[in-house]
Amino acid sequence: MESKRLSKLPEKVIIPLKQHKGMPCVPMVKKGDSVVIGQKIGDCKDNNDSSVHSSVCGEVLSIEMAPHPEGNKVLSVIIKTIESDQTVEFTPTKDPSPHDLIELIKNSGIVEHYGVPTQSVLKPDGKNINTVLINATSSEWIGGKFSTPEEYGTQMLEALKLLMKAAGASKGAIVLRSDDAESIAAFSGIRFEGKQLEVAPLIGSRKIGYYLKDQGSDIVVVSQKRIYGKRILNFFTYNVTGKKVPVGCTPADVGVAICGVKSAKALYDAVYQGKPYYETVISLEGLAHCPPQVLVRIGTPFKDVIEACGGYPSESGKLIANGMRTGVAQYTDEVPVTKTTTRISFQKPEDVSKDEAIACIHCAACVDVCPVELVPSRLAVLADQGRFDECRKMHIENCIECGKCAVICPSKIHILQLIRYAKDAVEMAYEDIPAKESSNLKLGCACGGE
Amino acid sequence: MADTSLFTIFMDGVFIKNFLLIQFLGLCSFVGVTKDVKSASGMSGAVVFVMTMSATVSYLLYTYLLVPLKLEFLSLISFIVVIAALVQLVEFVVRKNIPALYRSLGIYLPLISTNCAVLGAVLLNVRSDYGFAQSVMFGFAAGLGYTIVMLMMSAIRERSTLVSIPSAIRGLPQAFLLALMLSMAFVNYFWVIPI
Amino acid sequence: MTDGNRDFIIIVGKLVLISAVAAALLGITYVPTQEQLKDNIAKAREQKLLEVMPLAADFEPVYGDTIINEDGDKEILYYVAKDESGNLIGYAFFKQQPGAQDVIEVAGGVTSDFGKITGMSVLSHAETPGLGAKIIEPAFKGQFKDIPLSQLKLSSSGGSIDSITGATISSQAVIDALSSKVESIKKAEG
Amino acid sequence: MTFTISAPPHRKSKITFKTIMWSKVLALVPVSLVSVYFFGLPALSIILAGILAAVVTEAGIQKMFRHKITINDGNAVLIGLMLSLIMPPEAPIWLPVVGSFFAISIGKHAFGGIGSYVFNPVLAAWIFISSAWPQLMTPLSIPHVGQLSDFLLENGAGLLVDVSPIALIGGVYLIYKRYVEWKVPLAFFLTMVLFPQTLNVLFAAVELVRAGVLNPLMYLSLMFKFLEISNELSYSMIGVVFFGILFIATDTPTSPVTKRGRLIYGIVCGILVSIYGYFGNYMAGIFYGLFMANCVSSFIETTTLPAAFGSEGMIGKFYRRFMDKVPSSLKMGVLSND
Amino acid sequence: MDPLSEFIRGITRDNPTFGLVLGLCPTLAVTTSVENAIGMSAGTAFVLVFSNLFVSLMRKQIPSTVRLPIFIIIIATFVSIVDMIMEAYSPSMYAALGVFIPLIVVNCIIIGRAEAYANRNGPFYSVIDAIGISTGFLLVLMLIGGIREILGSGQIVTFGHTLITLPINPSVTTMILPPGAFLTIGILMAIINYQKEKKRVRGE
Amino acid sequence: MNLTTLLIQSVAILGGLGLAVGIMLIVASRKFKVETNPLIDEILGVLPGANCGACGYAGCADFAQRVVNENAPINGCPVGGFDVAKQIGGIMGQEVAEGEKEYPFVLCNGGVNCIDRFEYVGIEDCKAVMMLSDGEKGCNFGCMGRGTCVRACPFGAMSIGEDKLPHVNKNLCTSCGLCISACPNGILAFAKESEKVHVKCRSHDKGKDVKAACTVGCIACKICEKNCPVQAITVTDFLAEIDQSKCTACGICVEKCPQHTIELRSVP
Ligand SMILES: Cc1cc2nc3c(=O)[nH]c(=O)nc-3n(C[C@H](O)[C@H](O)[C@H](O)COP(=O)(O)O)c2cc1C
Ligand SMILES: Cc1cc2nc3c(=O)[nH]c(=O)nc-3n(C[C@H](O)[C@H](O)[C@H](O)COP(=O)(O)O)c2cc1C
Ligand SMILES: Cc1cc2nc3c(=O)[nH]c(=O)nc-3n(C[C@H](O)[C@H](O)[C@H](O)COP(=O)(O)O)c2cc1C
Ligand SMILES: Cc1cc2nc3c(=O)[nH]c(=O)nc-3n(C[C@H](O)[C@H](O)[C@H](O)CO)c2cc1C
Ligand code: SF4
Ligand code: SF4
Ligand code: SF4
Ligand code: SF4
Ligand code: FES
Repeated sequence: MESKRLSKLPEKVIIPLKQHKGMPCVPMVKKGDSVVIGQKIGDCKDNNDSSVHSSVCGEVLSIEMAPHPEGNKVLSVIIKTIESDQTVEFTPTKDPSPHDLIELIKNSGIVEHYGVPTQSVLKPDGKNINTVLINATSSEWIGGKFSTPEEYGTQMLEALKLLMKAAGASKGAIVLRSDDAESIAAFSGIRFEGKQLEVAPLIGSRKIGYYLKDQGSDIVVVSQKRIYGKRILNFFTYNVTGKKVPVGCTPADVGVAICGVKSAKALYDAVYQGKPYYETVISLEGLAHCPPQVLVRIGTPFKDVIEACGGYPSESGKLIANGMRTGVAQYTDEVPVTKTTTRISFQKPEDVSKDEAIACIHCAACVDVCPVELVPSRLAVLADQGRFDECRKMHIENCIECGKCAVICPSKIHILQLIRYAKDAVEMAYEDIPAKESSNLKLGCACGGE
Repeated sequence: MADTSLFTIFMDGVFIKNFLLIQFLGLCSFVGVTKDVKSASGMSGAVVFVMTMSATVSYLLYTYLLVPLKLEFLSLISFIVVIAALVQLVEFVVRKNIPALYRSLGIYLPLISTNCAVLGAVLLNVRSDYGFAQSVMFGFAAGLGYTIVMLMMSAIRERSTLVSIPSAIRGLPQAFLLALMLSMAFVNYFWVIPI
Repeated sequence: MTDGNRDFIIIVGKLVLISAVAAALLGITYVPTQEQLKDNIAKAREQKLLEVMPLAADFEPVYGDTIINEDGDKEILYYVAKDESGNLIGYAFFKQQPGAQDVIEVAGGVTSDFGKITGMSVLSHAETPGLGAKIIEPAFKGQFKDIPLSQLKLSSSGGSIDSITGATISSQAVIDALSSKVESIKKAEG
Repeated sequence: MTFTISAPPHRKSKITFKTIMWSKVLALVPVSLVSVYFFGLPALSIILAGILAAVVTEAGIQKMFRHKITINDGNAVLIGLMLSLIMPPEAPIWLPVVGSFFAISIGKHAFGGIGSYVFNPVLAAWIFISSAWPQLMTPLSIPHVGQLSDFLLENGAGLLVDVSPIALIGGVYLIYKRYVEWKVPLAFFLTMVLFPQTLNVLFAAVELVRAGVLNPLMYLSLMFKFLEISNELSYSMIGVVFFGILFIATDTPTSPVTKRGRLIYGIVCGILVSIYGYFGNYMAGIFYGLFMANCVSSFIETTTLPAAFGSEGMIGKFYRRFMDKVPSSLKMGVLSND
Repeated sequence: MDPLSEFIRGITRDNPTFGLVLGLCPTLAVTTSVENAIGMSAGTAFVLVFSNLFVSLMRKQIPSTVRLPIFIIIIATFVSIVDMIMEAYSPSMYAALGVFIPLIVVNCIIIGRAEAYANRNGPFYSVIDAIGISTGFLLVLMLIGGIREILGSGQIVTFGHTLITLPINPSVTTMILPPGAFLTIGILMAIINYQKEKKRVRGE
Repeated sequence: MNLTTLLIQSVAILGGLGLAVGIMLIVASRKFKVETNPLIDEILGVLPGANCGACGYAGCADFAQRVVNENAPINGCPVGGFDVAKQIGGIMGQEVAEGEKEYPFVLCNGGVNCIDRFEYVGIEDCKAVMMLSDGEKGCNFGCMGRGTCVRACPFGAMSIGEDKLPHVNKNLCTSCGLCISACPNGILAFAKESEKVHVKCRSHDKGKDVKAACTVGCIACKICEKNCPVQAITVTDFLAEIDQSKCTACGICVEKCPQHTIELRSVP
């Protein structure tokens, strides 16, 4: 389904110079400069960072710390917009080499939805990637700027090939959600490399390795249950490829790169149209008139998106960047849409959960729902008491931050928040180790990749 | 009761006359060393060993030395000396060879010699006129009963560090209230089982 | 001889010395108390016999065949109770019976015609305090005073003895002790 | 416009502790009504006294220690009601009052209140008062299910709950609605059924061995013994046992939280209750057995904490070793992932 | 250090049950009645006084390697004496206290005092300490015994005299059984903890 | 058997037992000798045993070991304070000088006087709020009043008062400093009893911003600086600071401060 562009141009856009995990970019403009669409305004030298581009034509108002949907303040370029479609020159690349692709990704500022710049996912320092996965299991990322299902299917396959080429990977897979009939239908119709594509379900111990052999091809399309969560990469890798990612390591350590639909599409556009990453599709929820998706320019404040969609349905409530499960609640609507924004959700006050947490009643509901076999109730208490090394002994790092435990808890304990608190503390201790050599926390990476 | 069957003695020692909950023997270590399962199991292991050993040794001492010489009145003093020596020996060995266990048991290993349970088992053996096999079995069973209760208790106390307990109750009062519950369970449950 | 070895000997010597003193002390205490103890036991038994058969003036033991100690004493089966004039008035006895916890040693008396129980008393027991231990209380003991042998049953089975609440087993044990011993005396006396 | 901020997830389930408590109370209403109908005023007064005493004690304690008063979460009401329902109808009115007081003060608050207690307050109170006043706590009769109609209305009812096992069906509904966890009651119930049946088979086998039967077919036919309803079963399937399975064993703070732990706990409950029931009676057995199981539940929990996700269990390891040895040409279907 | 405060200390701060938390077994086991409590404390007091005295007298002679065995021999001697005397002259008490009379030998209080006090102080103060601790022990035992007896059997009967009778009938049998001991001491300790904590927050 | 034989036999038996046990124990104690430094145990004996880690080592035993083996400072245990340091000094044969006792001091007056930017639902912990956004208070430097410090105190010395600010109970505080390092916003600092005048604000925001968020914050008006008779106050980077070595606790600044940001502590 084609998604609509936002009807009104925002008065000003706020383009954070850091829309990825890593160091912020160096601004390439200064106050008073005028910019055009697609102009690079923040540059990064490091392989692990990603440049940013202007999404509008206009004049730079200021470069200052501004609220960021992640919750903190980030150095941002604030641009007063002018109604104009002037862009920098977009030049498509013909038959790019892997090196060209990586450079292109870097220059186009393509970032994965989980914040890591795509080039460092595909070409991590000192590690080799042999499998590229496109995770299409989350509904926010599907649809987007495709006019027909066929276009979605073919463009994704093309993008996957580009990604594999860039990474030097031999295998690739697109992972769909098993109850997303629309996408499955989109892929099922396609002929690919002379064969009719079939979407294969991942069941039990049948991982993609089986289908790669079975179908005798390098690229497969598979489907599995939806996985929520902020830290799903390792879990996702295990579920899809059967490869276990040791604690403290990333999928790259087992040769897997995970990309999203958005970055795949962005790469496709960058190669075939020469466009950098300056607009993105987001979905909306809970507003007065919600279209399912809109195409917005990166940097558009939430306020403008919400106004364009009929405004707030109530006086107060909860504004959330990204979904109800994993999103970050915002205290101001002056935050911009960034490359990692997938959704804007709004909750009316009567829907906002404000239940007071009471003591855990050991109902074990959280244990039953946890997809990675943790005991969330115990982790929550240990985190609350500051017993972080015990949390570690109970494999707290495995938590994919899906939040199912906090959803189901009848005592309304903020389990996920506590777990993240403890994970944060454990990570801090990990960073501290060379300096302080704490004796009660012994952390380490089992993969030897450090 | 000299002809009581070994099975009866076993059940008696482990459950029906449980040292900790029903006979009140060995309570100091029960409230002291049950803060976590690891040290409780170490302590229990030590007690089972010492109890079985001292039941054996004291039986031999009593039957083959004191009784023939009609010196039964020396039994208490000689038992306690033998037990103390035995424990000391175990302590030396553990300290040298398993320092981790020694550290976690802390002061409790030497205190086994002054643990009522060990001497209690020996004295009850003498009072019940048990034979050799019966004495050894009773010593072992009593140790096992001790172990079971120690494990239950320590698991409960370990878990209860995860929940909120009123500050006045935390610590010893809680241990006693838990003991109240455990002893209500033991006293009432094993009553029916005919042995 | 090295210093270490001298220490060694001193330490062991002290230990031996203290043990010896302790042993001597104990021996000195043992002898008088032992006599008192024998006395006590004899007195306690006699008192119990009197308690269950207040009318008797003399109890004559009836010996069995089993020898119970090295001095060659024989097992006492029961006592023949005589009044001042030497007439047979009944039989008194001790009986051990498994109770709820441990063995209960019961004293009892029966008239010479085996018609009536003259009384009951408990020599030793290990019943639960508050439950079975109530068998030594007058309220329970009193129920056995001069009752027809036919009434020697719990009230729930048609007799006259009310069992102690929560301690039926102990109550029954006492009754069983009395009735079984009376049976065996009856047999022995022909 | 002020927004609310909290950590994700932002939408939570509607089931709260309060709803669980009140729905348990609701699920016990039918059996209370039947018992009032059957036993009349005494039953009603016992139930009311128990509930009232529990609520007053809870409020009193929370007031005394300046805690938030939580009587409307339904926990105190539930404890009072549950305790009253396991009294004999002949009990004097002060008995449920003392029981409720013990349950709330020692059983619940001394251990830290909701979620913190290790021993079910209702059980603890029942056991305390029945060892304090055994004569008052023993019902005039101990029920046994002779025919199907006994499930509907048990004429020889012992305790209040025994009047009608079928009226406890609300408990099953709670499990179905996921207000209550299913692993413990299911494992418990199955053990309660299988244990006497297994005994049936064992005893029959012993009989055969005694009789010196050598024919293996005779031994094989013992299988059918398993399907024959044993006497023991009709003694165990009484109201109070169902009450124990559906309402006491499912009291969450007293059971382990781990998945395996809950199954083991259910089985342990079943075995302990069956043993006591076999030697004594199931009416007291259910309470003593469950209380004993409470004692070991923490131990079960600490020993069944799950390993890291993705690590293989013993069986898995064995299976993999075995499959590694099998030449790949012999393997069917599942191919190696690499 | 003055004798009176040393004596009082044994009752309050170094109270064997609530302060030092030692010797719990007899504390719980024999407190089914006030009478037993008194008997047990008397036996313990005898042993404690003499063992403290002798350990203190001999403290300079005792080589530290075999300190514990020697203490134990000293203590065991006095315990055996008490055991024999009680058996001979007070058989009913002896029967009621059962195995706990010989077990005085391992009562942690006695060995604890020998180690912690008598081994470091002179004979006079050691005896005072022993008397103080014994009095503390007696008071606690009588308190627990009193609570358990009055609730458990409805009355307190000591050496044939009925001291108090409770109007409640029937009495709470559980209190005499093992659980009653744990309940009583648990609640007493909770109360003491609560008071202590209040005092601490208010600033000593 | 007469008394004499009885005595002889018992003395022989018990004496023999004593002999056997004595020899066995001494032999065993030599054979299984484990070398430990008795000083460590001795120091461990005088340490409070809270295992709070405030000394910077993994618990009291570790600290004791390091004092003996690695020359850790003998006054390293803040919980035990001077008394313990003196005792350790005695064991180690070192002298310690007594310092004045310090207590944590709350450098923020905000609490209920400071606006909230949003409504927070979640765990009661300042770090947790910080993780979600830069804190709920209008002032980025202010105390969030969610009690991370309270939870960090192993001695129960801290509490959050009606004013939504932490308070220290000096009877319970051991000056371990754990609360100070726990606070994510650096609101707490040690202050000596003798230091009486404090600026209860840490905001380096401009006066206008402070005023918008908080009614008691330092607006850098410099009135105190001008009025201080001994020039103990300087305003740098929009915040007044007091040089405690100069301050005479005259209290003039306290009176003059238009925002009532400066506090004069009464003598305890
Ligand atoms: C029989 C029955 C009685 C109830 N009584 C009360 C009550 O007295 N007070 C109460 O707050 N909720 C009571 N509830 C629970 C409410 O119906 C509802 O479940 C609960 O209040 C929902 O929680 P909320 O009010 O916090 O949204 C009762 C439920 C049932 C089934
Ligand atoms: C009484 C009862 C018994 C159940 N027994 C089982 C069972 O034995 N196995 C099972 O997989 N599900 C059983 N279920 C259903 C489970 O609740 C549910 O299917 C299972 O937890 C799957 O949950 P999931 O959605 O987390 O995968 C039972 C449900 C009830 C009400
Ligand atoms: C019968 C009895 C009652 C006691 N009651 C109290 C009491 O009410 N409050 C209290 O603080 N300590 C009580 N104690 C315990 C001692 O007094 C306690 O060890 C003493 O308060 C020492 O406290 P400290 O360590 O704070 O100095 C009691 C001890 C006994 C034996
Ligand atoms: C802890 C406990 C102790 C008991 N002690 C006795 C006892 O000493 N004597 C007795 O006859 N029954 C005793 N009973 C058994 C019980 O109270 C009662 O005897 C039976 O229920 C039948 O009357 C005891 C039961 C329990 C649970
Ligand atoms: S602990 Fe909670 S958030 Fe983490 S994976 Fe398990 S259910 Fe999800
Ligand atoms: S869901 Fe909540 S109440 Fe239930 S066990 Fe988990 S944390 Fe405890
Ligand atoms: S002082 Fe710091 S830790 Fe304490 S409440 Fe204030 S912000 Fe939180
Ligand atoms: S208030 Fe702070 S310094 Fe004082 S004891 Fe508590 S944590 Fe330590
Ligand atoms: S008194 Fe029994 S172990 Fe201490």
